[in-house]
Amino acid sequence: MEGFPILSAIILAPLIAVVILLFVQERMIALIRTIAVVSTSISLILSFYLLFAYDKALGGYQFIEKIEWVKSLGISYHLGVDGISVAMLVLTSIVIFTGVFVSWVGIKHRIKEHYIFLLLLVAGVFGVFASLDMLFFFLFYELAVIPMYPLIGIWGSANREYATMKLTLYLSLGALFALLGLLSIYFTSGAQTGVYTFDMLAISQLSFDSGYQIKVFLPLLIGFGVLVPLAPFHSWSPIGHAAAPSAVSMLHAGVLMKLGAYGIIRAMWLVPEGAQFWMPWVAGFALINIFYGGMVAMGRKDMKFMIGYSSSSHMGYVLLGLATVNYIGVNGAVLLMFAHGIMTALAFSLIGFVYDQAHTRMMYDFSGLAKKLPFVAVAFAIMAFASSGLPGLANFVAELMVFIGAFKEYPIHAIVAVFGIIVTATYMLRSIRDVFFREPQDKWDHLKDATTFVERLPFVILIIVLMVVGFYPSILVDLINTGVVPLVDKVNASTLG
Amino acid sequence: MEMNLLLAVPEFIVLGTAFIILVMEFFMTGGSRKVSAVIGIIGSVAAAVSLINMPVGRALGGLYIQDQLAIFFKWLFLFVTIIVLYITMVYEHKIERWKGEFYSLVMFGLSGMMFMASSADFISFYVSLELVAVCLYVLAAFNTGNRLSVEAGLKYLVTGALASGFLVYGISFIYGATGSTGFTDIAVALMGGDTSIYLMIGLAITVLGLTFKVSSVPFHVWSPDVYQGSPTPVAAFLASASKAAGFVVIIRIMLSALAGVKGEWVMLVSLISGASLIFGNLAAMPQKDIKRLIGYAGIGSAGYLLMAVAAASELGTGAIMFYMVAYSIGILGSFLAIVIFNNSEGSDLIESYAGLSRRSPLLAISLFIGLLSLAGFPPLGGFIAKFYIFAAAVKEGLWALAVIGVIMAIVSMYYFLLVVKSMYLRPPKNTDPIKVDCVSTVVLYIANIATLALGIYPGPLTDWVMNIAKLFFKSTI
Amino acid sequence: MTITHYLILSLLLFSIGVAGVLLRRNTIIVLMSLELIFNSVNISLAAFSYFLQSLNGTVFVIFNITVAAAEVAIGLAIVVSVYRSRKTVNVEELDEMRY
Amino acid sequence: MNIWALLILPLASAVIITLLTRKNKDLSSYISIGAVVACFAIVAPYILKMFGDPHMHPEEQAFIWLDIPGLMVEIGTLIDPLSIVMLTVVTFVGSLIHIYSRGYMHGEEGFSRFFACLSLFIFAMIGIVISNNFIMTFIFWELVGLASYLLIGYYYQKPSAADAAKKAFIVNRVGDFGFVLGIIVIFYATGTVNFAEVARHIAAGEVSNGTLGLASLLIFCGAVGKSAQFPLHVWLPDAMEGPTPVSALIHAATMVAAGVYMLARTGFLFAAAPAGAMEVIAYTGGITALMAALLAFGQTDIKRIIAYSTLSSLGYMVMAVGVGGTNAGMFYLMTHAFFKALLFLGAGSVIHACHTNDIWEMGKLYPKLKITAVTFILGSLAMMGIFPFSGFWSKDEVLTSAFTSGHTLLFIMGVFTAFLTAVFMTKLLIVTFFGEKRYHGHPHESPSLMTIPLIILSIFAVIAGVVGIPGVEPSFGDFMPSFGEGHGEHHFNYFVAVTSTIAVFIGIFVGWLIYSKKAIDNKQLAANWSGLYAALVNRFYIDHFYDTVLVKGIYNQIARISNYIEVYIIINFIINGSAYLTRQTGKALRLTISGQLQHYALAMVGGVLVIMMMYVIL
Amino acid sequence: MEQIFFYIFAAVAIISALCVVTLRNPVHSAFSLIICLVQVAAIFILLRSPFLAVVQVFIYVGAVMVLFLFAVMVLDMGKETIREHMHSQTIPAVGIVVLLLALIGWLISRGGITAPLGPFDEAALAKNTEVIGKTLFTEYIFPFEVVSLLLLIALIGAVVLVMKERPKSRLQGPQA
Repeated sequence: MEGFPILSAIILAPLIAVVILLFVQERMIALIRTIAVVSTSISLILSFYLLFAYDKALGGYQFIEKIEWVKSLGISYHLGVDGISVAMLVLTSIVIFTGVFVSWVGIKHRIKEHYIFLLLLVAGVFGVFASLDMLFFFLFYELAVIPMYPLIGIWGSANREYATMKLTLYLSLGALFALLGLLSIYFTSGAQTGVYTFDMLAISQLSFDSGYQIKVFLPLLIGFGVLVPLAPFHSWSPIGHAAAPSAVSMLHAGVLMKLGAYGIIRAMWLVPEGAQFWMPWVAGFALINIFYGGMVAMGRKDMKFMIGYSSSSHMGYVLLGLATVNYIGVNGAVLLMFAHGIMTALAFSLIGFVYDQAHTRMMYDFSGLAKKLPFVAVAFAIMAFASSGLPGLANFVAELMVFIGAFKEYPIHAIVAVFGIIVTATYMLRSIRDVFFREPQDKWDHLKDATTFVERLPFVILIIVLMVVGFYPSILVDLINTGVVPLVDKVNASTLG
Repeated sequence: MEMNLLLAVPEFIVLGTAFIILVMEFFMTGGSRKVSAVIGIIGSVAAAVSLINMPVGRALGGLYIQDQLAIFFKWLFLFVTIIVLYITMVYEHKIERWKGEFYSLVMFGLSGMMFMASSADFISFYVSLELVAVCLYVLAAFNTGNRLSVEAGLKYLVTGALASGFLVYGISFIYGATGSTGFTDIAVALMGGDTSIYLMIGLAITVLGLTFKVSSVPFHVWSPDVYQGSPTPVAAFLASASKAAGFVVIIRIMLSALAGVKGEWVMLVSLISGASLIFGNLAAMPQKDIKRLIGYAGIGSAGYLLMAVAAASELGTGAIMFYMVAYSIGILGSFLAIVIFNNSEGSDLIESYAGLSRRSPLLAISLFIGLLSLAGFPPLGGFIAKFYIFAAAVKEGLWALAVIGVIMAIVSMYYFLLVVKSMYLRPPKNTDPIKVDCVSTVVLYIANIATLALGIYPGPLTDWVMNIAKLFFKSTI
Repeated sequence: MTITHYLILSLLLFSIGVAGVLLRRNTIIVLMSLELIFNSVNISLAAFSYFLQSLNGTVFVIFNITVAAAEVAIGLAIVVSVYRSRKTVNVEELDEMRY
Repeated sequence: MNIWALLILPLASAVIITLLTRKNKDLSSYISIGAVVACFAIVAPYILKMFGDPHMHPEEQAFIWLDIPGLMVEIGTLIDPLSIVMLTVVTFVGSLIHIYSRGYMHGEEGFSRFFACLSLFIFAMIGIVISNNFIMTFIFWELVGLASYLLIGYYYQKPSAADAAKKAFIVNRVGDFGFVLGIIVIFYATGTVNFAEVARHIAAGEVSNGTLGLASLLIFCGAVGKSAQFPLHVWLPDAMEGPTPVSALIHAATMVAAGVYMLARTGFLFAAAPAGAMEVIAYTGGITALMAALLAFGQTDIKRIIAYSTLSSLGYMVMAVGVGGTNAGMFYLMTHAFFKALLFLGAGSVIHACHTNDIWEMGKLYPKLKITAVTFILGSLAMMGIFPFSGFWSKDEVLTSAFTSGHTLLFIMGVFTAFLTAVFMTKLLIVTFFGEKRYHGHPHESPSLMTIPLIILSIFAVIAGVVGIPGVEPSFGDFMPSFGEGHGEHHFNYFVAVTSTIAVFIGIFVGWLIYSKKAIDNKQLAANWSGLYAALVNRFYIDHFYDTVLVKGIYNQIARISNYIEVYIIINFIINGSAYLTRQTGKALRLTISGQLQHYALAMVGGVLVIMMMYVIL
Repeated sequence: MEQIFFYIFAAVAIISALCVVTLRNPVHSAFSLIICLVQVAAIFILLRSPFLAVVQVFIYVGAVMVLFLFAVMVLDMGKETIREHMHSQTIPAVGIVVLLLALIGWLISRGGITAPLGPFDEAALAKNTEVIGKTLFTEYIFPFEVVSLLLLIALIGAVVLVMKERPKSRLQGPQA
């Protein structure tokens, strides 16, 4: 596959599907679904190909593609991946592939439009992870955000109009703040070298004045922090999850939130000294995320809200890991991004599956569903245990690495973070007990378990991924590490003063 | 004194067309004047063609300047006018009488704008401005049977005249401070950068006077009412071409004539820009009428454009040009959709757009793309435009403005999304499809594709506008 | 006589004109006040022209007078059509569009 | 035979049952039983090898699981006598309990699920035992927790079972909180997590005393959770909601002992740790032992009584480790595994017969359930520590360690615990098997599938002490890794032996007096000591304290307050508030566009004035 | 001498301007405006621009004011029909105007001519009219043409806005 623009192909597969879908009649449901499945499976296969084709020994950015786009401004369509991005691409392709199947089951009206928006969204996400150009990075990001508006607004559940508006506005606000920071870097680097370019590879070679780096990191941090979501800018996220249809929640929590963390990683890469200066702050806020998010999750009765807040809690671990700026912590953070993406996708697909039948997500409305829905119960339990960091599932390794990494830099933070796993276990197990355990109720007799292939496939895929990574994390960590080491070295090499 | 009439051929073509339309009235019978519109369009196209490879230089005694900047904006005006004429054709049945004169006034207004773009002197600028203004006063009040139209016309006239008074008062002081009215002479006089009290007065009042044309604070007050009340094609004309005309003279005055005293006015323009951003966007939020909403949003847009002016750089100038193009396309597409919708439903209220996506996907998607482009969502043209403006602001270190701009961009997304919400998320009251005739369909498609293309592949246009900006700056210094 | 005298006179007339626009309810008088404004500007232009010993100002005045006349013509026409449609020229009653 | 098969077989069994043979109950159970028996078969040669060469060289195999700069984690096996002993216990007792379960669980709805979970448990438990590093230990440590959770929650439709499962997991998590931190501390102190490597670094004196103390206490936290030591003991009695074989295997013989095993495994750490840390461990064990023995009196549920006795025994083991008698602790662990599994299985057999857990609804079962009763009595005697049953030797060793190391108070506590144990075990025997008949229906002896394991276990309960009898070679102590001073030898202390034996006999006598002879009216006793009795029934209010003060009082309140902050302050006040404020500002601003032309003009002129003033001032 | 004239003209102009703004009857206002405009013409003469003065009188007094009076008559506003002739925002309006006046006045009083002087001194201004006439058709041909267009449009606009029906064109057939 030498010379084949594999990254572009990953991004374009869903886009081409969108174009094809535009010309397909709305009533040809089977065809529409097939197109969606085919396009996402192309992306899936290609991203898995990347996973194995990426030369770990070589490291750095590979599969680079570059086309001049706006010459006068130094913007180019510049793609390339390092270990971190490959992991994220794989995550995205898995989540969207399963998401297509979840929508297959869950979405009953305006199917064509739904898939169009869904595929647009995912093309944007792929683009973000593959971009090496700051402007394209941003453009793809927004491309991922816009479809959220109709996706939640049309196919969402309660309170969807409020939620989708809030979400869109927040995400855009964050993005624009980040854009200001990126622009500033663009001009500063241009002034320094005389060549104005948005090329991150080129910019990462430069070193800026440390005072400037400190200043410019802040808008980037806030901008991407909103997406993470960094407390106290997190409130868009749980309600967004809650209102969104399953597949969208999956993508939202599984992938979109990772964009923020990924953005922060990129910011660390561009302005290492700024990162070094602000990282203690990030760690502090991460702690708030972890503890506060966990506590709020514990007080929630609505399952989606619970998972939503738990996501913000978990993203706190990611941030804490990044804030450590050591190999172990950052590796852990990136792996956790992956693991949490899969786990939370599983969570939302399951909750959506139950909600679509029961029309409630309140834990107190349920009991004893394990009898009626054994498959769902098992899957949910796996999700819950993954979330609470049980070994054998991907999250454990990642969280452990974050703890180890964090303990070195911020021991107190690490202690609180470790305490967080108790909190997580509490609400996760409580939800299992409330929903799946205890006496079955007659009123839920009509619920059906996931029995067909299409219904089960997404759950099975996600669980398998969780387990495979959990059992043998090196499959990803070796890859991620190739991206993490240069990053950490770069940040640590810079000395403030 | 060279006359060099060749340079002004496009204007003559436009004026000629206007006169032809006027004269044709003597021979026309019946209600419809679509022929006049078509003639206007043909004339505009001819003028646009005549601009190709137009030599640059001064003409008509030296107060007329033809340069790349002028040519660019003239093309923009011509393009806008063509669409406005088309919108007027769709709208025509709402005009009770004097339809031919309507078209000819549009053409006259167009010629005025082209003159504005080519003005090299305060006198010619002022006179051209008034030419445009008078045409627009008449056009705004054109539907004398309609109470709102007349009210809009009167409000526009009184505020416009007041603003002109301020403007010309300010110009008199600039004249007093520099002893000349030609932009080049003023620039030469101010090269040293030293300022006098008269210049200060003149500068401040002139800048404020100029804000009327672009509807920014403090002379923004007319725009919501006029957008709402005047005939829709006129509102479209006001929102796009008239605003662009305002900015071309602002570019000429601020960035060439007054470039020497940049330090004096950057703060002033920043203030105006910030205030416009805040006022326009916040006040747009509670609006119920879509034309009014766009009127308020236009105030916000003026704020963005002024931000680029405040940046006072090549990049900022290029940004203004790009923004005007993207913005005009968005506005025109939206207004065409609004007119078609109004023809069918008789309402401009946002809530009446409920479920439009089910009734006419094309109208809905056109409004969706048009409005979101105005809001600055990527990958639409409006985003690249805003991006340029932020870039210009950040480059010059206008951080406070940039942050206000970002926050207000979010606010603008909010209110435009309210329209989108109504169209896409709300159920329709009735499900009858809204018919869109085939020419309109084509026009809407063109607008949508253009907006998308500007967002996805802005390269050629940016290269072009940056080149113009570069040339412009080179010529002024 | 210094230029300041003329400028102050011009400013006074300008202010009176503005006040008229702000205060009078009769649209026709509002238009008259606008004429006052243009006239005051003419004074200042002419004064500058005189004291600067340049002719541009004088020319400007000529154009300005013409422009003002044209505006008044249109203004009065609009006032007439306003009167026709509403039977009033009271500015305060023209507030069907607001907020 | 490859050692990895020990892990692979049970895991494969769990996976196969879950995915393939769930529908076929018999096949599922055979697979599961086959796996565990095969494991035992793998272990058996090692046992022989160990007896042949007590000081055998540890076998270590490993492959890299995770390797990033600065952190290398292996999945590895460490086979030395210590792990062989534990493997023996796990696979042997496990095999018996698997077989027993096939009878006991007969006809249950989730039969296959049960066996899948059992296999999962065996997998995890073996993982802990053969692990060669801290992180792998922790991994399997958590996995046994998972298996325990699943098995306690086996009857998930019962709210009490659901709650108990959750409680067990979370309480364990509290202990793990310390465990994880401990591992991290050790990792940073030594740069590795491999046991041997860590031991080497510690032996080289590279780790400061303070760090060692901290690390050992943190690691101990893990053991406190898993081995249900005070104050985290609360989950174990509730865990009896699970099926009885589970209680026998997990919550008596193996998993709860894993804490002790882990302490033994990381003995190098504790041996090097400052004395204060060891004191904490020892007293924790002592207090647990004594407290649990007391609490057993408050219970009427046969399984809970045994559960408290388990707690007490675990306390013993931990105490032994704490006073430096690691081998004593391990010895006790081994014997305990036999007799406690026996007791639980016996109890299961009784429950199987009577369909109740309440001992006051049994009585005079001896004639009906002869095999069960006899084996149960043997187990009880072992448990009480009557000469020459296995329990005697092991308990004696524990007490000797305490006594000889100078922990007189702990010794007294231990003896008193032995006395109490004797009393309630006597009570249990009398009330269950003798006295008047209180049962309903027609209890009959369990099928041979259940009784044979009982018999085999009872044999071991009786004779397992033989390896620990002083003078017998190879002695149990030889198997144990030795750290620091004086180990490997059994000091038989006649004073200790006599004291404890006397205490036990007094205990039996007292029990007999109260429950059989009725010389002392137990009701009267309860009335006279109503405060104490209430405290016993309510488990010293510890659960109550956790539930109302910690969980409802603090934990839930924090959650409530956080939610309050989230909903009212952040969302409603700050977020929606600012949105509202923006909207209202917009509404206010648009009021300036009043429709009044002259307001417009005024606004224009006012704007000019304001901006000019600002301009002039600036 | 000149000063006295200036003050007289200025005083009359200001008073008449005030009358325009304050008088109740539109006809009175219109006449006051005429007085004011004549004063301005006089000021032009003081500024040595007789041409401007003439234009002022011709266009303003002769044309514009007639237009005003005509409108007043057409709309039958011989007497003020609006009871409250002043707008309700009197106080803020006057306040703002006075402040603006003070601000700009203060600035003007501090300023002075700094720009280089042109060639048209007193002597040259004697031929003012001639020079203006020439430049209007040479240098200022562009604005001049535009202004002519402007007047044309004003004409069309006035017709369009005021005339109710299009007059039957002579060129059109009898039955339209």
